[in-house]
Amino acid sequence: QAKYGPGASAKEIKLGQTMPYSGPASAYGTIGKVQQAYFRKVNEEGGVNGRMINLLSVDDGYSPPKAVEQVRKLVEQDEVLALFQTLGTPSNSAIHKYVNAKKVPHLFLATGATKWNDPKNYPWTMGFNLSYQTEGAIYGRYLLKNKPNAKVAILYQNDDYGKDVLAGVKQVLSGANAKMIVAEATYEVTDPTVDSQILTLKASGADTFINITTPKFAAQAIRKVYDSGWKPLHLLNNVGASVGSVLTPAGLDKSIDIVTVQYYKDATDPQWKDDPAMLEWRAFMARYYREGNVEDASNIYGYIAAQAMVQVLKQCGNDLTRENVMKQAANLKNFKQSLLLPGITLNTSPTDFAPVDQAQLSKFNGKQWVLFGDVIGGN
Amino acid sequence: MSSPLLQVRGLHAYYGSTHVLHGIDFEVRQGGITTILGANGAGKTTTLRAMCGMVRTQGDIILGGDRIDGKPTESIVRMGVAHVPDGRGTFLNFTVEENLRIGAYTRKDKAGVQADYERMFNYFPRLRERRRQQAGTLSGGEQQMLAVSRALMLQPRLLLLDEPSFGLAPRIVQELFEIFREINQASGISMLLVEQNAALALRLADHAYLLETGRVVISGSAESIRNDESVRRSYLGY
Amino acid sequence: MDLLIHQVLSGLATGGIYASVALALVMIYQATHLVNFAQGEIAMFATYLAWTLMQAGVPYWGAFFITVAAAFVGGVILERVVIRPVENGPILSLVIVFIGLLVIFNSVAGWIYSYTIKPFPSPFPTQPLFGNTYVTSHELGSAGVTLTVLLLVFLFFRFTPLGLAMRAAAQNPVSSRLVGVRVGWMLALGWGLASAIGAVAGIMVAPIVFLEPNMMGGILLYAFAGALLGGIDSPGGAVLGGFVVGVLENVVGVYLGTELKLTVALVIIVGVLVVRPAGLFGKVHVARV
Amino acid sequence: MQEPRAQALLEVTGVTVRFGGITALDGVSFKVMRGTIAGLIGPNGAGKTTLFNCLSRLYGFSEGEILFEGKPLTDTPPHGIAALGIGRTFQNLALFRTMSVRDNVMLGGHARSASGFLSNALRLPHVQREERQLGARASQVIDLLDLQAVAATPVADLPFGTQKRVELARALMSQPKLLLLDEPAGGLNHEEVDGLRLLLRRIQSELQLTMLLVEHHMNLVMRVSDQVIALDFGRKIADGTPAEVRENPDVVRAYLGVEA
Amino acid sequence: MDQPPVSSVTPPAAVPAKLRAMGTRQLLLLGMLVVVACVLPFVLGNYRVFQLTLALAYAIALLGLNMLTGFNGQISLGHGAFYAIGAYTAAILMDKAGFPYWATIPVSGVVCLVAGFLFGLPALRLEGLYLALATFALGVAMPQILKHKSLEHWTGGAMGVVIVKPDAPEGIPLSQDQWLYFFTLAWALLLFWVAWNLLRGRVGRALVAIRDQPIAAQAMGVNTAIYKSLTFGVSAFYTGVAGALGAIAVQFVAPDSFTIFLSLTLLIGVVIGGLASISGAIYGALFIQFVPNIADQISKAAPWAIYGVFLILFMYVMPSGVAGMVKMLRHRLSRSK
Ligand SMILES: Nc1ncnc2c1ncn2[C@@H]1O[C@H](COP(=O)(O)OP(=O)(O)OP(=O)(O)O)[C@@H](O)[C@H]1O
Ligand SMILES: Nc1ncnc2c1ncn2[C@@H]1O[C@H](COP(=O)(O)OP(=O)(O)OP(=O)(O)O)[C@@H](O)[C@H]1O
Ligand SMILES: [Mg+2]
Ligand SMILES: [Mg+2]
Repeated sequence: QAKYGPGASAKEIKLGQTMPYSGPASAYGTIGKVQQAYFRKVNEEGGVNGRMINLLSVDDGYSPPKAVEQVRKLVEQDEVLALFQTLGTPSNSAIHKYVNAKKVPHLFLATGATKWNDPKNYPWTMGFNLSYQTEGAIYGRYLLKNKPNAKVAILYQNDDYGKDVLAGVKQVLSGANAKMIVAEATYEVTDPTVDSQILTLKASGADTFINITTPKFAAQAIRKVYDSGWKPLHLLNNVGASVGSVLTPAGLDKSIDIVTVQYYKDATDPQWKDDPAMLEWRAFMARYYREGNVEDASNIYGYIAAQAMVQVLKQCGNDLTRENVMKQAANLKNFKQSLLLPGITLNTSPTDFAPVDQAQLSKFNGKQWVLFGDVIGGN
Repeated sequence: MSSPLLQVRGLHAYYGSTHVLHGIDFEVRQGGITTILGANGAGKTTTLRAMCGMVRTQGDIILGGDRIDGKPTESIVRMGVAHVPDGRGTFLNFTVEENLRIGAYTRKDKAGVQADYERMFNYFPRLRERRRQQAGTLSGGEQQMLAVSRALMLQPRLLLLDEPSFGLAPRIVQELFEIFREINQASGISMLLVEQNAALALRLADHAYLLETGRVVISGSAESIRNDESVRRSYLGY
Repeated sequence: MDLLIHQVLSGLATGGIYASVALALVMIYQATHLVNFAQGEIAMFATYLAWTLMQAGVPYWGAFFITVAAAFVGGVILERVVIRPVENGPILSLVIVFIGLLVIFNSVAGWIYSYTIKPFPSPFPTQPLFGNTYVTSHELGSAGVTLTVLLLVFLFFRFTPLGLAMRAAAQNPVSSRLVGVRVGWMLALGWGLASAIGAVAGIMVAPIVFLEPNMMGGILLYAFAGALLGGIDSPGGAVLGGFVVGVLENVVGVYLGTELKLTVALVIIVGVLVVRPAGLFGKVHVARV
Repeated sequence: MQEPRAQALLEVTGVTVRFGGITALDGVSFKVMRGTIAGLIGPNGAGKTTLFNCLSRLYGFSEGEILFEGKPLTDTPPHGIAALGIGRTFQNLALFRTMSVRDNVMLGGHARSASGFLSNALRLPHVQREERQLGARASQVIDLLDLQAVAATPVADLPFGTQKRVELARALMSQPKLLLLDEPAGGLNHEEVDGLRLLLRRIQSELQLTMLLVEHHMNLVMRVSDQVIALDFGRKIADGTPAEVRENPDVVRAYLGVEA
Repeated sequence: MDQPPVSSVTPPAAVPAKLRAMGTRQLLLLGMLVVVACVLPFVLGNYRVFQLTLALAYAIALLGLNMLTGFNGQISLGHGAFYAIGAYTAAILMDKAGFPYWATIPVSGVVCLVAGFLFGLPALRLEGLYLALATFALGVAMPQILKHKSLEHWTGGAMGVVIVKPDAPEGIPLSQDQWLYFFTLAWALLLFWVAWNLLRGRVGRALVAIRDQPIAAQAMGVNTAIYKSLTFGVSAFYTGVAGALGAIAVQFVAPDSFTIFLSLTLLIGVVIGGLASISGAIYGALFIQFVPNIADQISKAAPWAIYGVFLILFMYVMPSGVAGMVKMLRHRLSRSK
């Protein structure tokens, strides 16, 4: 006997999300588009347990008030079964309380803040990304282990994301080790370049550089570090580690020996060129999302998240109530997605609302990322 | 008798939906000077504006055989019509010199322009003193001199003068009308003159029209108008 | 001290970016007495055109000149088609149209070209000049290009009747028509020239900041500030203003921290303007009664 | 008790104004007696409007002093001049172009009313009273200047001559003691100038106004003024009765021309 | 020329019909509008009511901006900053100082009044584009200031502040959304009434006079400096109240809610609604509240492009805004009768 909550029926499962299709963060809009494309594919192939997925993806312009409005529309008027991958820390913060009060599954948020993993207080909200803090902490531990006398300079984006990664680093480099950080600089997304910041950091005498920036600024920073003759140990955050859209523009030769943390495959990294999962993804892109850019890592990220969502719905079987969706979401057991790096799986439990909490370090060799060390993290 | 340079028949003019001129006829002889008299608000300025396409009109306006009604202002100007507008139309942020240079914008003869330049300064020595001054800081009368000079720099066939004596000292007014007479005689420039100093205007002009609320009520030679009883009372004061 | 020199030089390099866009703003200001907020996005779009041409195999300078010419024509068409219907409307209506254009160009560029950054080639050698690490040869070269354009703009406004007519049309359209200036075409010409200058700016900026739809977003504010700081009716002042803003921003960043460097730089600029309301080199136009 | 010597309402002593190299006013001194009309004449650019602008405190002056009712003007900010009792019109029209004639005139009463932001926002009873009084007075002034027909028209749509009258109305609305008129007869025909002359006289006697009148219309100046002052190149060249000034050879040469 | 005698003494009691008072027809229309506004929340879903609440808050902000830009001629490209200050003041007072929501509104307004007035003082020296730059800079800088570490304790930095939505007072059977709607409506009515008072009398004339011809305004006794900076203050007051109301409705404030796009959006609202028009604020608010959603529905690929096209088309059809259009139509209608 099938059970249906709001937004679910024998034919259809309605999901909702807000995306910045307009406004300053419209670069991320592609995540929503690739997910719509993926669900189209799933539907063409028969849907999930015979039901079509209908993703209502609406624009919030990266503005929290608009997100509140749109989410209320999705919940109250469209009556979606669950929210999926609403994007951005500010937007999700704005609806956090509301969706929990309304008991709407608020799944796989497209943001890396740590606070989404709080099942006790917010049992209806579950993040997705490797949390920014976790990533920062990995860099911190890496330094403690490999370069305990490092003099660290940090560049970070002056927003929740940058501050979160920074917090992760500082969480490890605390106490006596806090002295290791000798310089910090911020930039705004509207800054034309970060050249000036790099010069300041270089002048601090640091021998290690933690680069917490988004693609454009990552590329600028890599180039400027090299051009200014600074030769630090360069730790680059995952957001800016795409071979195709960051390292290539910056100059591959200028990127040698950069270290990053990864958890899914980089479509522009030549080592995955013939990887079957990557070939499958490319075929999908060519068929369902032609206008999408295959160099854009967001299109891989969104694809993985969509697959996770489908997995949850599959697990729900015929019990498509909000309670069950939440229950199944909190019951991912070693879900393997082939675009994740080898050895990395998605895991959740009623006390663990962080699907991705594993990652691996890798170093750039001038051509491709070379994974090294073990898979880190996991509970 | 030579054919008219400017011939206007059944001219109506409108501001938005306000009907201001109600079918007026008049002409300016080739090389002649015609003056339009009328009370405050009669439509004199509007008539001049109509001549160069600055207001919406109906009716025929013929300049030297070509219809110019409905043409854009700049095209009419390029056919040799210069206008000293009411309010002077000074380019306030330009210097005096730049104002004169822009006045000669349509002319190609560099030497002639240079000569005219000097001529203007001879007409109005005051402007020479102020040649590099921002025109917006000139006194009212100085700006009026500049407006007349700017129009003359165009070397027009027809000069439209909207109260050219406005704000000028009596001595300058006399000189100005001398200049008009001289220009008219020397280069045969025709003029359509609106002037509150009717005595002066009628002395300069050969023909005159009296406008009342957008209609021509009296017309004739300047001579005959000067002797008209009602004109005398209202405009000449004797 | 070494840091300061580095920062000043790096500030001059970014200042060069602001200067080139500021110059385009001055151009459009001279022609319309307005600041076109879409100017940056037009430049960005033109740069994508150059990129497309180069992808199609057109050599650098070919793509450069085709783009500049196309930007000119595009600017003229934009004015005649999009702006003309509101030309005589209230100024703020025009500003809204500019904002409309801004979001259209930005959004369409993202749609066509996606948001991932693209490297853009420089016509200047990749080796740093004289082996220094202070400024790249591209930064020097593009500053040279900006100064060349400045010279041309200066000569245009100073010595050609067309330049005079353009300023006249912006200042007093009614009187301009009365001296035979074709006001509509002057505006269109102004848009054309501003777009062309914008295209040059975009092509010079893209190698530094990378090509992407939002590349001009932040720059526009600084360019606007630079143009006003120098005096919006003075091409030379605007270029200088651009450089000053670049240096100021860097120096503030070093001494007061990066978090508020934009804010502090803007406060200083506005402060200067409060003292000199027409900018450093702008002509003070006296309004009298 | 009346003082033996009639008191000067306005006393200008040695006022000098320079703009860069130009000396627009050069040590100008004169007095205007209460209740009289003084004409101020002089060639274009002689400094007449500049003098008005000094009286309105729009221009500062480098030397000299201006006393109004015996007190120096420099103590008063530009926006305080109207309240002191100096009203003016502008040579080149300075009307509020989008506002109706009536609103322009009402604004003329700004200095004679006092309600502020807060009381206006709440439209307290005294604000309503004040508005009513202003409105009534505006109606009178509009009637006086024959502007009833266009009272609701935006001034930008009016012919020049009418706009000049609106300026006069606006100035009268401030109930000035001293009225500065900068070429009020501009754009008026003979008959209209005559009307203006009678009007000025009437205003002057009924409102006990003192006027300083800049005008190039000699007929008007000479007939309406009690005193005429002539400037040339910023300097005073004559000061006396109309008859005296008219005969002054300097005035004739610099200003009137041969056949004045 | 025989005119009635001029007299400067008090006028006769008989005053010509009050030109500026509302006609009965207009009063009726207004009454109907208020009735409709009161009925709406009972026929619409909570989500729609919430949207209307936001629109009302915007209308208040637009009215404030219109006073400054439309009536007084001072262009502001940065009014989002005052909206932000209002919103944050309310949020912080509720979150940190335990203020009841209703008490935060006037405080937010007053804080903005002071901020606006203080900003308006140096801005006096700036005109046209220069003022535009200064205000633009304010709008750009505000998010950065809000997330600066020295204020983080109060503002919550980049994470913002979450606030609790108020319930209807005991005994009033309204949902939270309905209650907040009426609360906002009450403020809107009050502030529209105040604006109408302000703009039709002595102060309003002075504002417009300053815009049209500042020198003459001064010569007529208007203290332009005080008027301009006070207008800045009052305008910021309105916008701040709107920000506070908006924040309570959204239950959240963060720097990203108040980017420069908010400022531009407010300007768009003012111009689309109609410059120098009180009713324009309502049209403009409806536009900025609802049109972006329409654009989003038309195209996910480039909703901004659609929005941009809307903006341009609106300006073609109504160069003087919706209010200007309405006025023209009314004029036509009354003429053709
Ligand atoms: N821009 C305008 N909009 C509407 N009506 C106007 C406009 N300009 C003038 N009018 C009207 O047209 C009529 C004629 O005005 P016009 O300026 O031609 O008069 P005029 O004879 O030149 O008067 P004056 O001697 O005062 O200059 C007047 O009734 C005036 O109200
Ligand atoms: N702001 C200024 N900057 C430079 N020069 C000025 C300024 N204001 C006035 N002048 C000059 O001062 C002189 C006096 O001007 P003013 O306006 O007082 O003359 P006026 O006597 O009123 O003349 P008119 O009868 O022509 O109106 C003029 O030559 C003018 O060019
Ligand atoms: Mg006229
Ligand atoms: Mg004068």
